[in-house]
Amino acid sequence: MNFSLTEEQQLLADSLARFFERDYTFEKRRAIQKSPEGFGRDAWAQLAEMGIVALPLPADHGGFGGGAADMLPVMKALGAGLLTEPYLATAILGAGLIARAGTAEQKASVLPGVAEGKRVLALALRDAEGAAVKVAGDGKGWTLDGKKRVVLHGGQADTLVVVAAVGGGHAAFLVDRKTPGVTVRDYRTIDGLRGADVTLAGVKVAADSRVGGDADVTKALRATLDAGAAALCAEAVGVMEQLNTLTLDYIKTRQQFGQPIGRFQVLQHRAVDMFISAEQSKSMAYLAGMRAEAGDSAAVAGAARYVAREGRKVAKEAIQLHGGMGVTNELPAAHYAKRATMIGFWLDQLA
Amino acid sequence: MNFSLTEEQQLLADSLARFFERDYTFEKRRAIQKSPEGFGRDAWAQLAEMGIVALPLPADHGGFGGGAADMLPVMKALGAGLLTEPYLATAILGAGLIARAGTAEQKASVLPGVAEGKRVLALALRDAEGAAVKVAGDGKGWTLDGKKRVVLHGGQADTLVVVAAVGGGHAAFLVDRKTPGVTVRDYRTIDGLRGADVTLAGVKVAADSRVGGDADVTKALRATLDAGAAALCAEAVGVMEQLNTLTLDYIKTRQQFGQPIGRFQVLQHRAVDMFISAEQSKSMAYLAGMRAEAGDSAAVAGAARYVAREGRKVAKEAIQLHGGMGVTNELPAAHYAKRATMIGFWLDQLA
Amino acid sequence: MDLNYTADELAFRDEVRKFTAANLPKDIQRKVLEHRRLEKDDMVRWQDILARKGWLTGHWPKQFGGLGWSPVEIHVFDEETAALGAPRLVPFGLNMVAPVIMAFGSKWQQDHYLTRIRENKDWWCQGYSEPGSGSDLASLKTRAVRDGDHYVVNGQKTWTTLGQHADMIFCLVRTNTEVRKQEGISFLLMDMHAPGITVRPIFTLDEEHEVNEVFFDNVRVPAQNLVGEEGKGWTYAKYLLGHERTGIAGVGASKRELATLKEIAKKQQRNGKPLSEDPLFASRIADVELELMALEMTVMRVLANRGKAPGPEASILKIKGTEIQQAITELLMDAMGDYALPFDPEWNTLEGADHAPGPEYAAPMAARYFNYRKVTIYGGSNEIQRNIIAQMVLGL
Amino acid sequence: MDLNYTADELAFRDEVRKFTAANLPKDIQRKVLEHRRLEKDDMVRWQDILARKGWLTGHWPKQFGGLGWSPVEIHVFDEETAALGAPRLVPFGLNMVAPVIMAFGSKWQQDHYLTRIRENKDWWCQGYSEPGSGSDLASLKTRAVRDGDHYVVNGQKTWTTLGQHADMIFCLVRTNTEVRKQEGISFLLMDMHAPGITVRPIFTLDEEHEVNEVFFDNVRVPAQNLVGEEGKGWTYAKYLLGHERTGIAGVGASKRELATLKEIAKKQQRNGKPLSEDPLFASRIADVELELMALEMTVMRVLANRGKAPGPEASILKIKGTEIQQAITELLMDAMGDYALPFDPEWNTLEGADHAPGPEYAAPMAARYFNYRKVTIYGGSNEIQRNIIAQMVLGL
Repeated sequence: MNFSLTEEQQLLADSLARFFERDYTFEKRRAIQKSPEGFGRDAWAQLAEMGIVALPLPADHGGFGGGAADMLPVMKALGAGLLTEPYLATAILGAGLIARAGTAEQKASVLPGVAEGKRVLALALRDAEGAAVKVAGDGKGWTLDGKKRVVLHGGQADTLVVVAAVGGGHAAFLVDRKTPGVTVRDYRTIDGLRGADVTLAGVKVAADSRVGGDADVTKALRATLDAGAAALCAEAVGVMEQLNTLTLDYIKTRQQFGQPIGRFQVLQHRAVDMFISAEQSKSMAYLAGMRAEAGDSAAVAGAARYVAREGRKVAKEAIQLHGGMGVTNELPAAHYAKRATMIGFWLDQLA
Repeated sequence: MNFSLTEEQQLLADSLARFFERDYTFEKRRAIQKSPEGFGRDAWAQLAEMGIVALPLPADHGGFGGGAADMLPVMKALGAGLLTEPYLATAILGAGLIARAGTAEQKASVLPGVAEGKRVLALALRDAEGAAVKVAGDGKGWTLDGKKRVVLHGGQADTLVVVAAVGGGHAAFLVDRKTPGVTVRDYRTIDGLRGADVTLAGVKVAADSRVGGDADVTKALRATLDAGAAALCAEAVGVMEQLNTLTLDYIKTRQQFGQPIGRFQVLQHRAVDMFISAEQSKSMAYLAGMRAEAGDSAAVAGAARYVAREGRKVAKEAIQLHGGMGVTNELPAAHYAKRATMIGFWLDQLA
Repeated sequence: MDLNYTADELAFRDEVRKFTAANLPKDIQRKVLEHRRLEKDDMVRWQDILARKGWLTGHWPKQFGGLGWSPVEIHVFDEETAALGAPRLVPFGLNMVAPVIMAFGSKWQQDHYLTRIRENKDWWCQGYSEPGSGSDLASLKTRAVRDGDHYVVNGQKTWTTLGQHADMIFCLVRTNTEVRKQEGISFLLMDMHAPGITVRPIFTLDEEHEVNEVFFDNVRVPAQNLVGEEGKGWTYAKYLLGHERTGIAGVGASKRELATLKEIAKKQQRNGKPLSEDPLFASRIADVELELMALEMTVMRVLANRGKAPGPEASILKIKGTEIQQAITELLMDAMGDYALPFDPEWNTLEGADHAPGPEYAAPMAARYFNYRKVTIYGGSNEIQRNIIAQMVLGL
Repeated sequence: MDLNYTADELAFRDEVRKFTAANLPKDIQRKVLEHRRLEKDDMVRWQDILARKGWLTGHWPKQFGGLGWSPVEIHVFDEETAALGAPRLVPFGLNMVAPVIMAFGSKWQQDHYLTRIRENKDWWCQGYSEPGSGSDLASLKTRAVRDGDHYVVNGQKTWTTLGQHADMIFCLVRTNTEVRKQEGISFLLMDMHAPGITVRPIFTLDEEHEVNEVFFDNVRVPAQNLVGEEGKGWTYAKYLLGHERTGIAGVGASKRELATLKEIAKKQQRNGKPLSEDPLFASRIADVELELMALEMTVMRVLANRGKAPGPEASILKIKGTEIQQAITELLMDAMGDYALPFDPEWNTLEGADHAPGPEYAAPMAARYFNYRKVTIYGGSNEIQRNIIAQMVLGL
């Protein structure tokens, strides 16, 4: 076992740190979130330029074939930088399923564009209550009807990867967001990202848009979701660590009763428990990465549950230790806290 | 609403406090526990003398007809005094069922002796796994076969009140402990009381020993158990309050780093949470008493679950705050902690 | 010892229920039950209705125009109206400044301000906290300097709840810098419309405007608006603290929210079954319900002791009450599943609610969870409450 | 970054498993797995077996007769033997005094004592805590006064684990009362059979004899038994602290206990079904299991950093490891239902076990729960561990 970063991993982590410090400040992020699209196109281009978007993609389709050990430091950095762009949706989930289950043609036609930052994907996964996506095929193409709920970055995607239960297994379809019959109800999520409800009404797509042809994609989907959950665990750790740093800064600085409040033993022990939560969650993120690659979905689900719970706990304590300042929307800490609190709902979709 | 004690209730509480201070010291209790019988006969006589044993019994059979409001302060005092004698088993459970469901003859023959402290009862309630008590009747009498587990004070009782499931309902039988076929495996319990596994092998009892004749005693049994659970909740509160007092004394006295450890804020807040646990449990004990009388078994069960959990929590913290001293068997605190920890298992039998 | 309500108390409870059911405007009730934003007008309308009935100040002593309700009656009124979905009464005039004016105010202050509060004419807010003075309130710096028959006030207050609506503010100000910090503080009543006062919004985690910063730039306050004696402000503030706590447990509102939660848990699906049948979720609900049952009885016990001054034991009500409130907001959020995520403040009105994705009750839940993080911080953080119990009750 | 064991590490793990399965005496294993009392002879027998194999001191550097295991190998050995039901090695000689003697002891001490420890000849115990010095260890009062080529020791130690079996004790003693309290402490090796030493048992909550008070009445200790320099005892003790922590997480034993718990939960009935199918109980087990999975990885991360000195981060291992141990004892107790109640220390042997009521595994559980309350207290209470992290890691 060896937990040190390789030289390449370290370089990437450093350049990401620089990116967030220089080009993706808290103000920049707020501006992006207030924009109608909620998507920083130039930030996305930079991430592609740095090779971050290509990292998990297969090497023979414009990617770098990065595994769990490579993704861990990257996702942690994206968490620490509170990135709002559709990285998980595009590079890990959408591209992940295509890379695992797509035909050679599909990979060749979709993945290089993704790697270059030119095509954004979203995985339309969960059916809305009572509106499971129905698939009809006539040999020449497919017709999709139904509704997907809370699709991560569904409104920012060029191509939706629409999952449907089919004959005891699963199929997935590449659907251009602008296809007639596709209605995307795009909205903010309270943790600063975007989600969408996607309605498909008689949506017609070509025969070759079914991912992997007629094969059942269930296994590839499970592997993709596990990789996504592991990545999100690592991102959560980045969020938690940053939240702890901000909280420590605050309690070391904030004066009450003639001393920094961090001198009060009760707050010290609570800060210690926040630190332990982050450390144990980091261990769980390592574990999730390993186990996702080994195909142990149950362990990934357990890790996800753990990290989600600890993340929420850290967020609660961070707010409480910030006192009044903790409930204002002005401080970065508040935004980290919202992300750490809500990340469990996204993990639930995956794990 | 009015939470003040009446003059009679106050007098009784005061005399109980005096009893524990003078006649039932920690050393006395340990001596009783080490004795083969594990039963302080003279202490029992004193309690009977004071009218404590008679308190919950019906007024027309030598008792005082005390209700929940009367029992609360008494049980709290018995908890604070860590009484090991079979009060709950005799006065609340055994006598309670007879008072509620017994025939006039049964009440007249059993209860006055109980009130005077001359007859000790135990309620043999839970069947051992795979050994439910079977009842056979031939008009002239009853034959009982089966095994009862962890009967509170079963080994100290003169008369066992044996419960059995009968035809969709319940029957109960008065069984002299010395009846042929009755084997009582008496043992200590870790919280300083006594329990017993009771085996009944072809035990023959008279026709009139069935409590209440042929009537189903299910409802009376439920009411009795609810009253017992409520009483035990109050006892638990007495234990918790005493544990808190001892812990506060300790942390105010114990010096480390040049000051009493009670000056450390972390210990202060934990002592506060112990205090809150006891206060909330006290409220729950009041509630359990009210609801038991109103026949709301679900509420009593909820209260019991709550008090059991808080009792264990307080015990844990009391031990931890006592540091090394907390894990020795020498201090009274240790014995209160064991009682507070285990009381939930007894409550489980009842609620 | 009698553990039940008296017949009179039961009759009063029925009267409150009946009146509230008949007179609480349906749109306001719906906003409360559905967790939508309450506008100033909503709060004023309900308080006007109560004022006309005399119940706005039912808890005041008769000598000040109240009905002299007993502690149990006050509790019953608070809890029953809350349970039916009435907005919480804005406490700053009714329950905070009023008791201080009653006890320490001048005859003029009593006649003028108490009457206006009773008739729901003035909206009051509280000027205690400052940016540098939160838990350590006594370190406050807002300065009031006597100038003839006025005080000239300079400084800043913060966390001023609903200050954007306020006509009046009661402030702790420093009138003397030469003495021990607690002894240099005075209690001043100020007109929020006076020149030199600026109110600036603070947006909370849920992007709502509920609290404010209030700036004072040479604000002239007539000396007749000083309550009691100069330098005694700290004493009055502590007196007020003891009076603030009756409703702080929020049992009625928590009961209402718990009922809402149970209804929603029946409607929400989890793994193909109603969420209410999920044993882990059901057990989390049951745990909160038990805490609330215990707390309600604890409140009754505190009330029953109200002959004596309300003791520091009452800090339990703050701690447990707010922990329960937060636990319920958390369960409500969790019950939403991924529909807890979509968020837009626009959806926080009765009209906007229709535009939200997911079930109609979903949109406010996460925002509410974040909003309610405040309850363990404000009104003396729960850490401060534990310090109080440690020192005043446990003698540590 | 490589998140998996190397092939060599995997091979070593298999070797440890095989050897333990073949050589751990069955009666000892049964006692551990069934939670019965371990006698001195049980512990000595197992340690003799390991000593013959060289594994008792596999973790020692080669220069002192060890095998120079890597941190990962040490971890693998500890965890795999524990998982199979081997008794925990008595650490006082092997892991506590030995590193101090290696680093600071004289050549004579190294030759004499290290050899005897390696060959399992001496049973050591620890003389740190005193009645007045627990968390505040530096305030210790046991006095050692130089008298020619001896020290004369007077005072008292307490919480001396298994001191009743011990041949030797390493003690912190005060040799100078004139200097700062930390600077007046020396580190002394003492023969437990020397005149003037009295050992008095302390019975714990479970009525077991595991810890002791040790009294020193003019005990004469040869000066050659002073480790290093006079007055440097505190430094050596802190050095030792850093060496004590590898196994403190107890992951292997906790895994074993968790497996036992799961087996028992399948056998125990609750409401007519196996307890393992009770969703609330299953969820409590799952929570502990997740904590343990995370902790195991945290241990690996700490080990991987072992090039550097073991940091105060290792306090996490103590805190989480002991919390998990306690959580498992609690679940085991709860799994018993009312059969957790019957108690008799007589049942705590393989023979006595047959006399207990209830299922054969039930009798020790409550006693064990109470016994394990110690783990968050000893070895630097978890409160002290949190203080260490706050100060040394978080800079608070």
